[in-house]
Order: sequence, then C-alpha cells, then structure tokens
Amino acid sequence: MNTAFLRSFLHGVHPPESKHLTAAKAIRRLPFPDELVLPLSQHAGQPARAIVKPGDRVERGDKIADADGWVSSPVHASAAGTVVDIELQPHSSGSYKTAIRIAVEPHSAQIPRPRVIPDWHGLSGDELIEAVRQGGVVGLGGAAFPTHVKLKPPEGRAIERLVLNGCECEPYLTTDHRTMVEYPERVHLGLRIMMRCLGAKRALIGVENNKPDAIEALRRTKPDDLEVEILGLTVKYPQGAEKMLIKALIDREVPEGGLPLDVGVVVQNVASVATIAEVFETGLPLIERIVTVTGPGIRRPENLIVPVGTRIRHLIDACGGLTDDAAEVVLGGPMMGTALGDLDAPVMKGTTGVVVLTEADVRGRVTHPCIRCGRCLEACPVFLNPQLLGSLAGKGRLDAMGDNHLGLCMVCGCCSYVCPSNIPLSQMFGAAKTDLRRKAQRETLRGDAAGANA
Amino acid sequence: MSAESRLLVTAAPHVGSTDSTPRIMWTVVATLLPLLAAGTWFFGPGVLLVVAAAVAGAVLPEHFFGRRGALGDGSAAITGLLLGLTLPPGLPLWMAFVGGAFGIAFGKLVFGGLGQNVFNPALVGRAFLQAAFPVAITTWPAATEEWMTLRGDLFATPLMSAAADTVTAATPLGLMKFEGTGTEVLELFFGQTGGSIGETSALLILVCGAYLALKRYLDWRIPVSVFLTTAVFAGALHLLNPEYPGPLFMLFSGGLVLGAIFMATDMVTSPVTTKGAWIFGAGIGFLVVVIRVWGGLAEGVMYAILLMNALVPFINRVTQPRVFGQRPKEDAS
Amino acid sequence: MSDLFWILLSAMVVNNFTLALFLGLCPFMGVSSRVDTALRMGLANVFVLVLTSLSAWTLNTFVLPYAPYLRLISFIVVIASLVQIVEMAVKKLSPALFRQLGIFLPLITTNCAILGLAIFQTNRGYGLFEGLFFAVGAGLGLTLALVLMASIRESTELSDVPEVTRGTGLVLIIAGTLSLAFMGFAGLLSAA
Amino acid sequence: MKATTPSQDLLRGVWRENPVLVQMLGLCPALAVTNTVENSLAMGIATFFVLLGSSLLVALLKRFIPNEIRISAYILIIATFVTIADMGLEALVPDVHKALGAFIALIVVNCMILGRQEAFASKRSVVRSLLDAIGSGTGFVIALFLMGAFREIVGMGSFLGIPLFGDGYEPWVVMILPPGGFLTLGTLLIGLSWFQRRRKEAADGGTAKNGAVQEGSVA
Amino acid sequence: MSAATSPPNAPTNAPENVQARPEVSSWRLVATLALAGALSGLMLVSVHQWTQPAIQAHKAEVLRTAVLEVLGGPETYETLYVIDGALTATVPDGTDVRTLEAVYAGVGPDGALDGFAVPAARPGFQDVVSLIFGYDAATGTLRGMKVLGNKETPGLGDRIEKDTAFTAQFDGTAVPLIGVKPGRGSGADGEIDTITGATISSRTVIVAINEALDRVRPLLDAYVNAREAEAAR
Repeated sequence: MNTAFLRSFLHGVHPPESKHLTAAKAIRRLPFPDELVLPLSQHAGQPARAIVKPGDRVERGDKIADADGWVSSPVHASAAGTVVDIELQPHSSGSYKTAIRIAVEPHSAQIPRPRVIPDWHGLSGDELIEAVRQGGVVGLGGAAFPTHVKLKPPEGRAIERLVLNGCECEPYLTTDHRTMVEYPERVHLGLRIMMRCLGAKRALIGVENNKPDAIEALRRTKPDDLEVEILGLTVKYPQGAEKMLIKALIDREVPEGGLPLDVGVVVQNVASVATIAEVFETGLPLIERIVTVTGPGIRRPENLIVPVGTRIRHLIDACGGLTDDAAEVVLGGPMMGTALGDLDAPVMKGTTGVVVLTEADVRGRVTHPCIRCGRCLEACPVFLNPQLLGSLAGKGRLDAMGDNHLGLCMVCGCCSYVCPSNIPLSQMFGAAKTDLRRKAQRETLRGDAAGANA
Repeated sequence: MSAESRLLVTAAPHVGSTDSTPRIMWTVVATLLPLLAAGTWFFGPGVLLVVAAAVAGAVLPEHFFGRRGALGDGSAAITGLLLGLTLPPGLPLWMAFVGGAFGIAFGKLVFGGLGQNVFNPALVGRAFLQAAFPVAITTWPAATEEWMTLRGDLFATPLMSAAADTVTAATPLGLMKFEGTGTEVLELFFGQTGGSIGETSALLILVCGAYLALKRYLDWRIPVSVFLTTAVFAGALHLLNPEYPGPLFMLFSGGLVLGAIFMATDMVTSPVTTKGAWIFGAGIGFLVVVIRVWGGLAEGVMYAILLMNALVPFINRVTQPRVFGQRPKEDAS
Repeated sequence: MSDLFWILLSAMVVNNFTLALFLGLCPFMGVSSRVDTALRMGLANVFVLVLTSLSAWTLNTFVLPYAPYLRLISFIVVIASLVQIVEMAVKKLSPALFRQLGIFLPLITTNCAILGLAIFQTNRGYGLFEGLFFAVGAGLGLTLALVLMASIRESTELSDVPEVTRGTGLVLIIAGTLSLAFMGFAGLLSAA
Repeated sequence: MKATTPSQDLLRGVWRENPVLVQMLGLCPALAVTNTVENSLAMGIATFFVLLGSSLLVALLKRFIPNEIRISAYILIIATFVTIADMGLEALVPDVHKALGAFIALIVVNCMILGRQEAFASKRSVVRSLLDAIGSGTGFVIALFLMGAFREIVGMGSFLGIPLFGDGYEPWVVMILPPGGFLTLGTLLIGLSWFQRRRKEAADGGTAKNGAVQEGSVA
Repeated sequence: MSAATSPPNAPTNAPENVQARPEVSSWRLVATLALAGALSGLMLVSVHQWTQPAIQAHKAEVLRTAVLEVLGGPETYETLYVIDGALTATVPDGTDVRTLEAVYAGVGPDGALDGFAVPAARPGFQDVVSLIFGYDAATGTLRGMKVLGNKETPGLGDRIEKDTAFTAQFDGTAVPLIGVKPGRGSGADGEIDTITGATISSRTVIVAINEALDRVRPLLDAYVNAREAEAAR
C-alpha cells in the first residue's frame, strides 16, 4: 500500500493549510533589535547555567551560558552588547523564567570574534558530536530537543537510516519550506555530517506534497555520492511527528513506549540539519533562526531570519503590526503552539513561527456534551480512544487513563480539532500526562525513601 | 495596540473544524423533513399533527428538566421527529405526545441529557407506546377517498381510547406474517404501501441517508452492515425454504431502512469504534430477521436496535482500537 | 426437541428470569457494576441452577409425593447443602476455578432465582431434561441480563447522571427499558 | 446497636427505614406481584404474617438456638411459616393464590425477613420484636400497596377491580407488564430522592442548585 | 435473596453475642436443628391436614366447572387416563395419576357418553397457553373451548380467554380448525375468526386444539367403539 502517491500514515486530520501567505516569500533578515532576552531554558532538558554577569561585554557568538548535564545545551549571545541583567523575563511558556538580558551595541558591526572553523572532514564522530553540542544546536522543529543527544545512540544500537523531517505539517508555518528551497545544499551537507556521526548508510527526506518546489530543490542539489532519497508525502497532520513520519516513510511502527531507534531510525528536522551545516561552514553556533510571522491577524506576513532572543513584539512590528481583529498570538503552529499572553517574550531556538489568528479562526469556546460520534477515534494518529479518555478525565480517573495508553498521546490536538462538541480533549490529556508524570515521580521518590530506610 | 489588550490565551489546538454538534443535529432534522413531506403526501395532512404532537412531547420535558438551553442543540427535535415518523398515521395525538415525553424523560433525561443516554430515546418512546397501547399502535387506517380527510381518530380525548370503527389496512409485513401474502418490491421501494408515517418510501430515505453519510453526519458502516446482514441471512433462509420472505422484501418492508439509516446511526447510542459499528449493524440485521421470521411480532427493527443499544457499552469495550506500536506490523505479517 | 429448545429460549429471552420474572434481582442490582464480576456471577449461577434443577427433580420424583408440605423446606435445605458440598469439592479439585466462581457460590444459594427455578419447575411439571434445559436457559438469561446491565452501568459511571436519578432509581429505569426491549422476543418459536 | 424506644421500633420500619423504598430489600416480590392492588395486598399481608410469626418464634426461642446454627434455624422457621401461608392462601383465596403463584414460596428468600430476625428479633424482647415486625411489615405493605395502586390505576384504569374512568379509558397495558414494575419502582425512587433533596435544600436555605439542572458538561 | 446480605445496621457477629455464648457441642447443634425440624414438620402436617380438603375441593370444582362448561350439558363426567395408548378409567396400583395424561368423558343422564373434554397446551405469545375443549366424537365437531391459564398481553392476547365472541366460535365447529382474519373467511366449516392484533395468541389456541385432537382422536374413537361394543354385548 506504500505507493508513492499515497505515502502517509493512518488517521490524522486535514486542517486548512494556510501556507500561501508566506510560502513564496523569500527569507528576509531583520535588523538587530535594541535588546535581546536569552532564556536559560530554551531547550528540552536541564536549563543552561549562566557564565556571565551583569556588566560583562559580549561579542556575537560568545557562549554566555553552559550546558548543565548531557541533556542540556549551551546558550550563545546572538549579538554584541552588554549584559544588563540576569533576571526573570516573560517566556513563551506563559510564565516568567530566568533569562540573560543584553543591551545590543547600537554601532557594532556585529562581526564575531575570529575563530578557527573546524574542518569536518578530518573529525571523528565523537568530535563532530562535541562540536554540534558546543554549537548549542537543538531541534528547530519546535520541541527543541538537544541534537547531540540524538546523534549518540546507546552502545550497540545500529542506526540503519537517518530520516529528515521536511513535512512542516502545521498549518501556516513555512520556515522549513523556505529553508529547503533556499538552502538545499546546506540540508545535504548537514545530512552528510550527521550520517557520519551516526554511522548510518542511508537517509530519507520526507516532504509533504504541498511543497513541490522544496522537493525539486532538494532533488536538484542532491550529491551523487550521498545515498539519500527524497520522498513526497500525502499532506496530512501530524505527519511531522516522528512516529507518523517513520510510519509514512518506511511503514514501521515505533513500539509503544519506545524510540525511533528501536526501529533503527533517527529523525531530525531539516532546519536543524541546515544549522549543523552552518556550524561547520561558518563556525558560528546557533544564534539566529528563521521564523514565519504570519496569520490573518498580521498585516504583512513574512519569513524572517532573526537573532535568537528578539522580542516577539519586535517581529510583529516589523511585519506591519496586528490587525484590528487579531485575537490570539500563537508561538509555533496553531495545532500545537502555545498562545502568547505577553508579546515581550523572546524568540527562542525552538520558535518556528508567530501565527496571529483572528476571532473567526480560533476554535469555538462553547462546549456541548460528548455525543460519542467517534470522530476523535478516527482522527487519533496513535489509535487511542480519546472519547473514553475524555470521559475518564472528566471523572478524574488518572490511573484508568494511564491503563488506556494515555502515555502514547502526543497532544497533537487532532481529537480537539475534529470534536464537534468542542471538548478540549487534547488539552485535558496534556494536563493529565503532566499529573501522571508528577505522580510517578512522587512514587519513585517515596520508593527511594523507603529503600533508603530499609 | 488595542488588539493586544484583548488577546486570548488558550491551550492548543487553537483552530478547530467547522462542524458543531448543533449543526449536525439540525442537519439531521432538515433531512427528516422530506420524509415527513412524503408521509403527508401518502397519508394526508393528519400526519403533520401526529408528528407535531410527538415533537411537542419530546421538546417540553427537555425544555423544563434538561440542561439550560438544551433545545438549541436540536437533539430533542430529532427524537420527536423520528418518533413521529415511526407512528401509524391515525394514532390519537395524546398518545404521540405521551410517547415523545416518555422517550425524552426515561430514555434521556434520567441519564443526564444529550450524550449520556444508552438507548435511543425515540425508540424508547416507541417501545413504550407499543407495550402500553398495543392495539392503537398497530392500527393502520385505510386510505380515504379525500386526501384532506383525517385518518383514524386523531382527536381522541386524552387518556381515552380511539373510536373503534376505523377501517384498517394491513402493512406488507403484517400481510406476510399473518396471511402469507407478499407485496411487490417496487411498491415497497417507492412507498405505495401502508405502514408508519415515515417508513414507506425506501428510496427517499436512502437518498436522505446518502446525503448525511456524504457529510459524515452518520456512520455509513452501520446501515451497510445492517443491510448486508439482513440480505444475506434472509437470502439464506429463503434459499433453504422459499416460504420465508426473500431478501429484497426483507430490506424494503417495514421500518428497516428508516431504522438502519436514522435510528441505528444515532451517534450517542451506537459504538464509537469502526469495528464496533460493523458488529452493531450485523447484530441489528440478525435480530431483525430472527424476530420477523420466528417471533410473534411482524416488525422487529425497533427491538433489534434497542437490544443492540444495550450491547453498545459492551461492544465498545471489546473493540478498543489497537494502539500505535502495540503490535508492530512486521510481527503480524 | 423443539419443546426443549423453546423451554430454553423462553427462560433465556422471552420470559427472561430477571427482566420478566424478577428473579435474581439481588445480584442484578448488587453485582452488576463490573462486567467481569457480572460474567463470573452469571456463570456461577448457571452452574448452581443446573444443580438445583437436578436436586429438585430428584426430590420431586422420589421424596415429595409422600410429603408435599415439606417441599419448600426440603428444597432450601437440599440445595444449600449440595452447593456447600460442591463448593468444597471445587475448592479442593480446582483452586483456579474456585477463585473464579467460588466466592459467588455461598451468595447464590439462597438467591430467589434458585428457589424460583425449583418451584417453577415443579409447578410446570417439568421432567428431567426439560428441567435441565430450563435451568440452562434461566442461567444464561440471568448472565445475559447481568452482563448487559454491568456494561451499561460501567458506561453510565462515566456520564453526568443527575444526582436525583443516580443510583438504584436509574438502574431500575435501565432494567425497565431492557425489559421493554426484551418484549421484542415475545412469541418466539410459538404457534403459527 | 443503638438503644431505641418502643415507638421508634414500631415506626422506623414504616417509613424512615422502609424495607423496599429505602433499604431495597424484598424487591423481587415488590416488582413481580404488584400489578394489581389485590395481589399487592395479598402478598403484603402474607409477608406480614410470615414476618410476624417468625419474629415471634425467633424472639421466644432465641435462648435455645445456638449461635452457630442460628441462620439455618431462622430459615427453617421462616420456611415453615411461608408454607403455612402458602397453604392457607390456597385454601382461603384460591384465585389470588393462583395469581401470585411461585412468589408466595419465594417469601422465604425475602431478605427483609431474615434481616429482621438477624438484626432485631434475635436480640430483643418478644414485645419489642413484635413491634419491629409490625413496623417493617406495615412498611412493606405500604410500599407494595403504592406500587400496586399506581400500576393498577394506570394499567387497568381500576382500583381493586372497580373501574375508575368509565369504559372509554385506554389502559396503559405496559404498567401491568414486567417493564411497568421496573419503571414504577424506578420512578418512585427517583421521586423520593427528588423530594428528599428538595427538603434538604429547603433546610439548607435553598443555596444548593436544583439537581435536575445540570451545568454544561465536558465529555 | 441472600442470607449474606443482611442490612448494614445488622452486624452478623455482634460482639456481645459471641462473648455471651460459650462454645456449644456439635451434638447439641444437631439435636436443636432436629428438634426444630420435627416441630416445624408437626406444624406443617397439621396445617396441611386442615387446609388440604379445601384445596382439593377447590381444584376439583375448577376442573368440574371447566369440563361441564366446554361440554355444555352433561351432569357428570368421568376421568380417563391414557395408559399404553388406550383410554382407561382404572389405574393400576402404585401409579401416580398426576403423571398421566387425562381426558374427561361426559356422561349423560342415561349413562351414555356425551362428548369428551380434552386438555391442551402450547407456547403462545408470552408463555404456555393451557386450555380445555369439548369434542363430540360422534359428529366430529367441537363443543366449546375454555382457556385455563395464559400470560398473554392483557387487553389483547388475553381476549382468547375473555372475549366471548372469540370463544363462542368453537361451539359446534368442525375440525380441523382454520384461523382466518375477521371478515376474510370463505364461510367454510371449521373457520375461526382470529382476534385482530392478537393473531399469534388466537392461532395458539387453534393449533393447540388441532394438535391435541390429532393425538387423541384415535384413542377417543377406539374408546367409543369399545364402549359401544360393550354396551351391545
């Protein structure tokens, strides 16, 4: 059944793509803002540890916070300037988090310190991984998982294939799309470096069929010696989820509770791969990224390349500001992104886009009782029964939810999207997953304490 | 920055599909209206009164005892309409009202209203009427000369019996069951036969159902499964003993088409899983044939659906989907 | 043969022991909140009903013609003792089966379905095989009603049932609706 | 067990701890034979008789019955009285006996009766036990009468066989059939629960919400 | 209902109970139970003795009324049992008459046979319908029919017992019976108008009578012949 035209996963939903706003717009570089806010926690895992103090002068590309542990990532100054303070600042999560605030030198040429660019040809796998780690590279698809961790699978686990995620299945967003169209060579170079790290012989790039120009660009620039295949995929959300992408490309299911490497695969986002190429081309760490500022609530939608740490307000202003009927500002795509309450929050490494929705676009807020229509079951990409889980959540039966495989839920939002009664299923599942995790932690702690006593 | 001051902060997903529960319900109401029109065409304007009484019976308790604003979701209107369409054209109006009220009160409100009920409220009302007034509910008044003449004794005083002198006609199923006479399948298909208000023209019901199925407002698997099972089972019996009615007669007589398309597919009282939908439909088809062929009643659709409604929680339980990654494909193949 | 089949079907669906004759209501109301328990309870009932039918037949044939006034007392005593003995035997021979069904056995012995079966069987003058078919039909009918009720109750547990109707009232209404639905089986396999 | 006064013993079972409506005991006869007032009353009185007789005997003999076999002894006593009631009814009112059928014998397994022996008669004086039996028995009769009256009036349009509404009345046959039993008792219980909530709310100053109106729910 | 589900306010092992009573030896337990059993047996036997005549008399009266009603005339009747494929009034010693199938022969004032009353039963709409009908072997016609027990739908199916328009049809009708819809009959003998809306119940009566007659007619004829032969001799 895995024909080239119908290549996809089962279930899922088809929200309006809405990518036409920016799909054809070339990436534009934004002037440096007056001030940068660099949160210590921009990635999944432990927050970084600040290594500068207020008053310190930093150049563009200097490390200002170091990784605190293996699953963590350093933070670099994305512009030259002076550290004003290390304090709580608005964060995209909705709360305030510790961030390094830098006043940007207004007259600086923003040229980084002279540095030796490592020649990747001569480096071993481990040296490459260390370089990626020092570059502060994290997944740019949204989750911001430190890339070096993924590049170092546990001993004895062979990686047959590297899969590049060029789906960008979230509506509105076009950053990966533009990256592939404008920098296809970088994608291939990053891919080559990664395959060396992992020892993978083959690679696959999955791109949804609504980006024919990206597929064309990648195919045109494909080096002859690189064993990589660029595959078009039927458009469907959430194809960009690792498990869905693997299912669509190689028709394998990652076991419940397992990782892609259990089926011999590592998945990386195309933008992260392009960034790795940049690290080895320019020697600069991850200090800027491409952000799509779009949506019906923005006056002039654009794809911007911006320094990490730029406040969202600055981006919105650069795109002509909000329209009068703007109702909700979302960081990331509308399906999984977080709504922003404070426009002073900064762009972070994982910020893929700023989508401004109007009243007419947002999900209705009147809920009705569940009518057991079963649409959520037909939408759930991991074949859960959201109807049952939702009822259980309504009764607060966390353990029963766990028994019904809540752990598999990716909070992709498909069930909430299709629900005619507007029940916030996905939202409840996200909360329940957090509760379950906390509960498990408490129990582990209690178990440890009991063990210590004995 | 006036826009900024009233920004929403909600949890993802921030967009949703345009379908809503009231919209689904009111669309179903709209597709039931052609059936009502056809019923009026076949049986005269009296059927409008019968259906109106059933709708009033369903809507009033929902309004007074249901959730605030529950009428707006349209589900009570569907219950009333569906019940009305399954009644004989000449039923006293007070009985139609009682059926609607009982269906909503005992079939839905005691469970907590929309979405919580186990049995299809319209059928609960219908089954109650069948058990309470077995004579009136099986009295099919014969056609009168004038289209405008009201059939039966619609205006019987509440709590009192209908006048007994109605001239009655038999339904195709009754003729088959009690007199062994068949009816032309084409007549059944286009609706030139006696029976309940809304169940005579299979063709019209199929068209309305197809529209809802296309809009995905009903699960096509359920009626298809009902039809297949009925046809196969009835066909097999017919082959073994030609005295049993043939599959086409089984399919197009009585309330099978109406029941399979509009009642079995009630989302609240049918399984949520797709596998469950197939089982549910097959169960209905099987029970319909069993009751019609070996039972004491001419028609079994209502009971078949109610019985399968009772099984739905169990079906849901045993047809939980296999979750992603639970049993990898390569193991299975 | 068709008479035997009718007896079985009648006790199972047409005149379902619980939904039409109101026998076995205690487990129906009490043990019907979980499907697994209900199923095991039902099967234990089938077992005890068959035993009951056998003992009632034996008593009716060999003992009671001489002392009809002792019927009720002897039914109770004999059935209770027999179930007790079987319980001990099962416990000894198959601990696994005992764990599944055993805990229900003492609960069942003085259940009205059991005594009801014995009395109905006597009143209708059923012979040995008729009695056995009657017992199996009654037991299956009971199991069917129990499992249906249990699965419905499991699902209503997740719905927003108004406080006023929550509890036995709702269970009775569900039972009433089930009973209405079972009326569809009326006349099954009868004349004509 | 809490100390109670004789009047409490008598009245408790009638309403506040009504065996059928509150304690849900003896549902089987309450549903099976209450399709007419006559049957309900006959069943109620027969049960009353058995309860009274066995309570008397248990209270009288309680000193002689060893604890280990008390249940068996109680059942024996109850069964004796049931058989007497069975034969008595058959001799005196054969038509009613025929209508009640096996359900007279099933009084034996009415847990209300065994419950009263276990809870009361085996521990209290003869007079107190009799008062308790009269109370519970009356409560049982009342519950059965309510059911029977409702079912007969609606289901047949008559009361004790006397037509109430004239010839034209359309009987709601379902009420005297099995579903009617379940539905009547269910409605009765829901009505009682509604009534109690109303009273409780009135006592609480009417702050609580009306239970019939459910807030818009989630899932 | 189960002994184990005693009401919650009744602790089965109230502590004062346990402490108040010392361990009892098993022979005492057995003796107590035996005594109780004997006492209850005694009570039952006396009540039995007292009620039995009334019960038996009533049963006989019911049967007599029914037989006389369906035969419509004779003053008495005698009970005949089916033993080894023949009818006989005398039963061998030691046979339980309740296990035997019986028919009742009407006896006229002159001692001559005056029809037979035959019981029949068959599953109806809800449960078994039992009835008795009168049959005149000489003319091959029915004399009447009375439903003895039914659980058919009140007001509908139970009209087979209560609707005299239905029951009256059986008097003087030739057998086998044929059920027809009211007003649709051809006027042939043996046609019985079924009850509208209660076709199954009415047919149950018709089929039960036909079946029972198929079974016992040879026996009845043989009995009549034997009796005539005896009378001739």
